[in-house]
Amino acid sequence: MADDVRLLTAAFDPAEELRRFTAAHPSAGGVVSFLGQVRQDDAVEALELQHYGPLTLPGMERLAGIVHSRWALDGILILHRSGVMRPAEPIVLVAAASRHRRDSFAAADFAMDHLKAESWFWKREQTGGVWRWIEPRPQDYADLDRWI
Amino acid sequence: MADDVRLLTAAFDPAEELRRFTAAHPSAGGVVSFLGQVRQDDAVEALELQHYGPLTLPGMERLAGIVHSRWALDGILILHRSGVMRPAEPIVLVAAASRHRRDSFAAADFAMDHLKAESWFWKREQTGGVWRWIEPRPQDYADLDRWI
Amino acid sequence: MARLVFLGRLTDLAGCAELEVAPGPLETVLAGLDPALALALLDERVRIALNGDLIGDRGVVLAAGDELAFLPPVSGG
Amino acid sequence: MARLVFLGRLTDLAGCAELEVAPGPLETVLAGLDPALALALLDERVRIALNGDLIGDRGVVLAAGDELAFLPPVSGG
Repeated sequence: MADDVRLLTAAFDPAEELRRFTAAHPSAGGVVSFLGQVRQDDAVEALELQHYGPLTLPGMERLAGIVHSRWALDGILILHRSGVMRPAEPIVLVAAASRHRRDSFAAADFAMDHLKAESWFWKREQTGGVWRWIEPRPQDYADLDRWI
Repeated sequence: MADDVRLLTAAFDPAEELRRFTAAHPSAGGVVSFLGQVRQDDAVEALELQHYGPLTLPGMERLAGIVHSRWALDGILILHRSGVMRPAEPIVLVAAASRHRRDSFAAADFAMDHLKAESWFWKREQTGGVWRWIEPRPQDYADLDRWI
Repeated sequence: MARLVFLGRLTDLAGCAELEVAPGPLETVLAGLDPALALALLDERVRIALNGDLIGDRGVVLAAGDELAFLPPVSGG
Repeated sequence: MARLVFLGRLTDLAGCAELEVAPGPLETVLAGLDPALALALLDERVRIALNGDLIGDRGVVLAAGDELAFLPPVSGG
């Protein structure tokens, strides 16, 4: 199994992670990646993601297995932060390596839609010194409907 | 214009390029990238891409402009090698930064389809010491039809 | 003792992330909590997990050492 | 003199990437080349660019200093 799924509680370096993942799959013709980061120009001063140990990482691993079985991939990488993050800090990195690029694009896109809508993370944002919990958006469920 | 389009005649470091691109767009929530590299497990010993100065880079710049006008992007990066490359060497790096990830995914996917099918590059591969020119594949045109 | 775990906005409502409670039927445990918190925990959109496994039935009886987590809808986007 | 530029497999067929030729009508220039090469250059899938601009008409007359490039279909994938 060439998958790499991690729940991280400290800052990570997406460029280095992507370099390592790419080097681990030299027979893949293409690698598609998605990097999500805390936006810098919002009024948001900090973002916190909370996870629940017994469910969050197992759910991410299950997702990786589903993605891997659905497309012809050499490997998949799913890294997700938990804890407090500042603007411009990376939150999530998903990458898929495959022989044909169509598979990598679809796999990374699918993985992001499902990570966002279904993973066991609770998010709150700090604005003007005040923390506020974020509720789910209808768009997240609409994203999932694309794959049915 | 936050676009970065380059035709490179020597090896480049995709991880560093992606780090720079991401750092240049701190207000983008997401960055999607595609990295194409020379496959290592084929019988192919080397790959050469030939370009034509007056057409190749201007065509890539025109493509970046089309992509940028079609989706809501903070910026787009298109790097393409010319010259001789060995297995596991990067060939092409495309990245798109946007507020909403759907735009970045579509922009990178579209850019790759059009780069592959329409850019002014001629490719030959060395196998068993013998160089052979690569003809276009019907799949490349089928990829373009997805966007009409 | 058993342990209740509160995620997301429930952490704020409970004023803590975890709470030690006496074992027993869930309804008895909830009856001992602040009524506003108990009401929020009964919201059907809040899922529950017993010792790390999601369960559908709220008629659970907590044994000593059990961990019951209350999981509001995840935040998405 | 004018210059012909050969891309892709045409480079191999011509035995060189560039060739200096006397100015004049393209058909006269082609008549002075190896017949197999001239035939390949006339293939309608081969596009031509005069001084960096794609042109559709092969009835071009080359002036001194002109560069005419022959572009076979790009390789894609």
